[in-house]
Amino acid sequence: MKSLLQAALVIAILSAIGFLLGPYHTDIYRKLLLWIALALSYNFLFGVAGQVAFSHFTFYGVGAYAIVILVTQAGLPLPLAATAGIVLCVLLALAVAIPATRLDGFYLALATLALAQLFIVFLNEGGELTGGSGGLTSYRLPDVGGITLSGPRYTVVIVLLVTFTWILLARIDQSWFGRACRAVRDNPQAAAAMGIDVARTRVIAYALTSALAGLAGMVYAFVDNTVSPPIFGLENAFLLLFMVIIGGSGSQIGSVIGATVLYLLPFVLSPLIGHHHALVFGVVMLLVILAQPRGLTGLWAARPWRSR
Amino acid sequence: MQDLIELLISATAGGCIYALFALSYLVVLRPTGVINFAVGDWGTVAAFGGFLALSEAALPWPIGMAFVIIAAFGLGWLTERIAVRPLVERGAPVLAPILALLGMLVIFREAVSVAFGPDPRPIPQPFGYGRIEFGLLAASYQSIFIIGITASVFVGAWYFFERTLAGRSFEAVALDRRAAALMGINLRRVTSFAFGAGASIAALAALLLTPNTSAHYLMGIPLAIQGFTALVIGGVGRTEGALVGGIILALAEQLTMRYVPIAPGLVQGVPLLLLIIFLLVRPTGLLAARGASA
Amino acid sequence: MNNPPGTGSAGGPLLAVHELTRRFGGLTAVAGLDFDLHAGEVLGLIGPNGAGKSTTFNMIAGTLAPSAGQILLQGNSVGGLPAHAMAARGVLRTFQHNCLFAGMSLRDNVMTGMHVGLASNLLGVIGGIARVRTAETAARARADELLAFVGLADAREQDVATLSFGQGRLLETARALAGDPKLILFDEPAAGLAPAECERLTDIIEQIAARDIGVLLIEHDMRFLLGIADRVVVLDHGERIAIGLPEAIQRDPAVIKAYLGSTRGVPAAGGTHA
Amino acid sequence: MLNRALTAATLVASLALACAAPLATAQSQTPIRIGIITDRVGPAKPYAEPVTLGAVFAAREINAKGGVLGRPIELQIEDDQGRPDISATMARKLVDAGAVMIVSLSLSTATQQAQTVSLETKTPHFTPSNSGDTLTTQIANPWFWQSGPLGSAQVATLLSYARARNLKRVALITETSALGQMTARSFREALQRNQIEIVAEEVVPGGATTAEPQMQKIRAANPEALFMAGVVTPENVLMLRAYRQLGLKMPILASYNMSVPVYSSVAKGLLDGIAFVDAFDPARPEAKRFSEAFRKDSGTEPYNLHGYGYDGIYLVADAIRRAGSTDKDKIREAMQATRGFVGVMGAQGSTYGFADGRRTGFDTNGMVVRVYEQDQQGRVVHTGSR
Repeated sequence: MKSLLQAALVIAILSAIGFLLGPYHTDIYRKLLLWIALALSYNFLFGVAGQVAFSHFTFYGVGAYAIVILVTQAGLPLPLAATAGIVLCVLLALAVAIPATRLDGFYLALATLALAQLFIVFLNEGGELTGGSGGLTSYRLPDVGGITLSGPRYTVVIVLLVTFTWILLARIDQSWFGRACRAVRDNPQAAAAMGIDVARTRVIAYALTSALAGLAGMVYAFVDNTVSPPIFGLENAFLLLFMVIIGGSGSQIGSVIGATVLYLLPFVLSPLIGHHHALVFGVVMLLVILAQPRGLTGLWAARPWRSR
Repeated sequence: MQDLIELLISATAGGCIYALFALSYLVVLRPTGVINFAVGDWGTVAAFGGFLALSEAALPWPIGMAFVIIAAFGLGWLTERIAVRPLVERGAPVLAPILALLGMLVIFREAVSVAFGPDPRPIPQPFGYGRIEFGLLAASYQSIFIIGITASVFVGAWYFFERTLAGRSFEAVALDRRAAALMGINLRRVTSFAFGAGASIAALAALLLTPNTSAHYLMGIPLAIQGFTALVIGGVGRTEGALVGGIILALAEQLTMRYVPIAPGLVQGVPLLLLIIFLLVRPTGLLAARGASA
Repeated sequence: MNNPPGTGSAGGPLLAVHELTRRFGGLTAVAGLDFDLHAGEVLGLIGPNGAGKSTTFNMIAGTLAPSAGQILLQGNSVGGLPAHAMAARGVLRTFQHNCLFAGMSLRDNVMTGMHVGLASNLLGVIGGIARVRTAETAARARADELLAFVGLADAREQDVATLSFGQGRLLETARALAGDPKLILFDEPAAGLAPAECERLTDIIEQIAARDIGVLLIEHDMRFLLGIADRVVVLDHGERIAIGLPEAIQRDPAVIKAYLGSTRGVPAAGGTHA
Repeated sequence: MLNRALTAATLVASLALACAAPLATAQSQTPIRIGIITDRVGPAKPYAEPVTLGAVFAAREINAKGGVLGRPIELQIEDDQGRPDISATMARKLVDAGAVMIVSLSLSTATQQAQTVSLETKTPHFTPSNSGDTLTTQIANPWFWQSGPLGSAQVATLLSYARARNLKRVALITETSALGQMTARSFREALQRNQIEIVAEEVVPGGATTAEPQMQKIRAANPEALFMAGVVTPENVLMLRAYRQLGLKMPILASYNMSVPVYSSVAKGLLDGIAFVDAFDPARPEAKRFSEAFRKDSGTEPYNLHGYGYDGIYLVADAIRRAGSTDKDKIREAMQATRGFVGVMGAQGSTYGFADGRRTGFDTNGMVVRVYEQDQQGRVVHTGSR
């Protein structure tokens, strides 16, 4: 009951912000929240389950394109389209993960690297279906239950997405499954000796987080009512990895901090130092890891003035 | 038929570039367990070094090349001192230096972009656009130059790893750092040397490639990805795996480009698809490490 | 607890190994091995280096598949099952070099050992249903109990990185117990322990056996092994050369010859259990 | 766990609010704010940088001559990092900051996404440099105009130049950037319309190390000419190198990307005889005057990309002047009413204009063809697409 109340409070605060901000800051806020949602699920995959994959933005794209295509081209009702999009993400994730996660090491990384590039090729060559390199645009979110979700109301949708992602992953992280994921990350052999099916755990973690990325992608599709290939490429996948690392991999609050810092950094620095902000980004990244491999949350935990 | 031979030679040359980047990964990976994605951007920095030495200062090729490769050794050494050693000596998990090196990657790339601007810069051709045609054999001098240099680098690397005491000590460090330290192997020196050598190999690869393309601040990531792919295809267990992996990757790319009759935009997806299938069928890479089956 | 060989406390043996064989290429590491183990019994497995101890251990733990022969757990064939399936059937193990889950507290390490008992539908976890929460609470209490059993209760909130090697071994034992084992496999548990820690471990292993759990030990430290084992199986070159009570084994000429390769006797079982 | 969520939420909120520091804009002689979206770190940087320099120079010149409507122009330049989502964010920032017009100088896909903002907020939005044909067709946005040389106009100019050759069988090559793909699409459509058979169509992927397989196929298909639609320099250099290496001889007809001067250094020895479209005629009086003024101002030699940015700002200033106010609706009408605007770009005598409700303003007949002589861009050899 108490946790339900807290969740409601979080949703209320985050939504209220959406109603207070002007258009520019609303836009930053919405896209930041989407990055946070992605960072949370990627954190679970990379930080908790220890899998290096570059396909998170691919699933973000699959979700985004799927819902636009299913709603505008196939004419499906929104709930059906959303369900189909999630199913598509899960199926694709299983097709990649079942073979690739049998193995240790960087095979998943390589397979997803190839998948991410293949997806961009597919988007560029998809003809009418994907709109080619220009993507899809000029569509609108259908009304949901007679309500037009636009402006601050759509910000509430994004807030719900983020809180849903947070709660879901926090619950899983603190359950037997979260412990199994961490065990598999730290020592697959010992995990197996505890009765944990290592391959199965990896596959479930990958499919679950990929589906969450797809869900976030569906929400993204109606933020600017435009989807185009550059959003879903490898550059953003690397940025997401950096966000999770900077914040402190394995920590949900770390992912929020990492996403916030790295997303806002260019906005703050660009007016001050122009294009050098990318160089500063690299230096910040290096310094944080050198100071504390567990990122900013690790730095906080190890703060020297901490009272013992 | 002449077309095929010509293509095989040019693809082999392209594969040699991938192979050198794979070797750069491998030289670092062997003793430290660190996968260094900054290899591509070592190449970027070296390419702009090549621009300064060969285009601006107009040094003769062998001298300019030697100069850049030696400077790159210093760059690799510096990379290790800044991004790896502090972490290793604190006993940080092996992922930490990998991530720190990703930070270095961004710093290298952006430093080049700040220093040289966004436009590509030329690297002169060592042999102009010359070309051999002899019966069925057709190839550019540059391709033959690339293949020759790469072959000698790999012979050297193979000899080093398999036949010399110093090379064996790399292997020993890879197997067990503590045991290696007990055997009197200087871990620091091995690690420094590995990074220096890795950067020199990446620099060489960049100097062989950029006369064909040009030096560009965004060139690093694709090379890092292709080198990594070659490494995994060949398998990390054996030195020659990097070479085999690189050449197979380039052959797959270029033969599909040339001969697979599907839409031109989609052709580039074929090697990626082959790669995914390959991983499923042969997950340990083409050449398994010796003794890995036991 | 000292059941005579061959007679289980409740009918047949807990673990029975028949004609167990493992080949690596042309090399036969284990050849036609036979032995059985009863609930509540401590069985030691010894032999010189390369005798096939670890191979046998790994086949029973499920990390290696047998080339031939059978492994029966309570009469059911389990040979060739993967490690996690063996654990699910109540065969848990410790590691020679501690394999703790870094970055987790002691309690979480032990709770990870309860995976099989706790694993349920993920949707229940996401929904936060009462049954899942009750199970978690119960598991936490049980983990604290087990930590108290091995004497680590005070450190339960700490990160495992703070533990000494010997404490790590104890934590591994608690973690294996968390999986409700029928059979625990100890891989050289005394290696690297100080004498006092050895004693503590001996004590714990005896208490475990007293709970009717079967214990299989492979060990180099003869004093430790002979002091604790009810029976001993001796391997050499992949074959069983002796089986019996520790006292008998020490005097067996074949064992003396193979194990020591010299005329000196097997060191007498010493320590607390001589 | 939700406590932490609460902490996180508060953190996000306070950071978001901290960034919301209002932009103080009150000034004595309120300038007219024109927003510019450029790419300072992303893939469009090599092109966006000179275009932006040209735009900045134009604003300085206009202000030196007394500004527009008696008020100075103020350019607010924002960096979208070549990322479409951030381009839309920046468009919102500019609208919030009171920009009367948004000028996009970044990637085509970024401009596309920024259009969703200009359409929604009814803000005039203009790109003087993007040349993708789809920008005005994919989204029906009456607030958006484009005056870059369209891919379709480029290929029309090349075909008009090559008419005497009576081409029947040609090859087409491009690379995988979004603009390279769009340009190739325009080329393909025009060739098909003119009943010219494309006997080989090739793509060089980004980051490739060779273009020899593609050029071998072209050699095997033996076309009468090769159309190059690529816009990324390293890939284009690979194509030229493979062309030379494999001993190909058919004439090359290249997109306007080949007019960027960087080729003279990175493709040295590979350029002689290549015909390329340009929107810049150095002999045009306006262009001459611009080059001199720019050189005097900055000490560097401008080229065509600077000209796009320069013309863009003058065109916008002209529309605001004719609108007589900074009312967005009036500016929209004035933009659409632009006719016969004379800039520095285009063939001699060509002008910009959005006649007949079109929102693409480059004179389809205003491009020229130039041919490389050794490594130098030669004279104009052909004008127009008729």
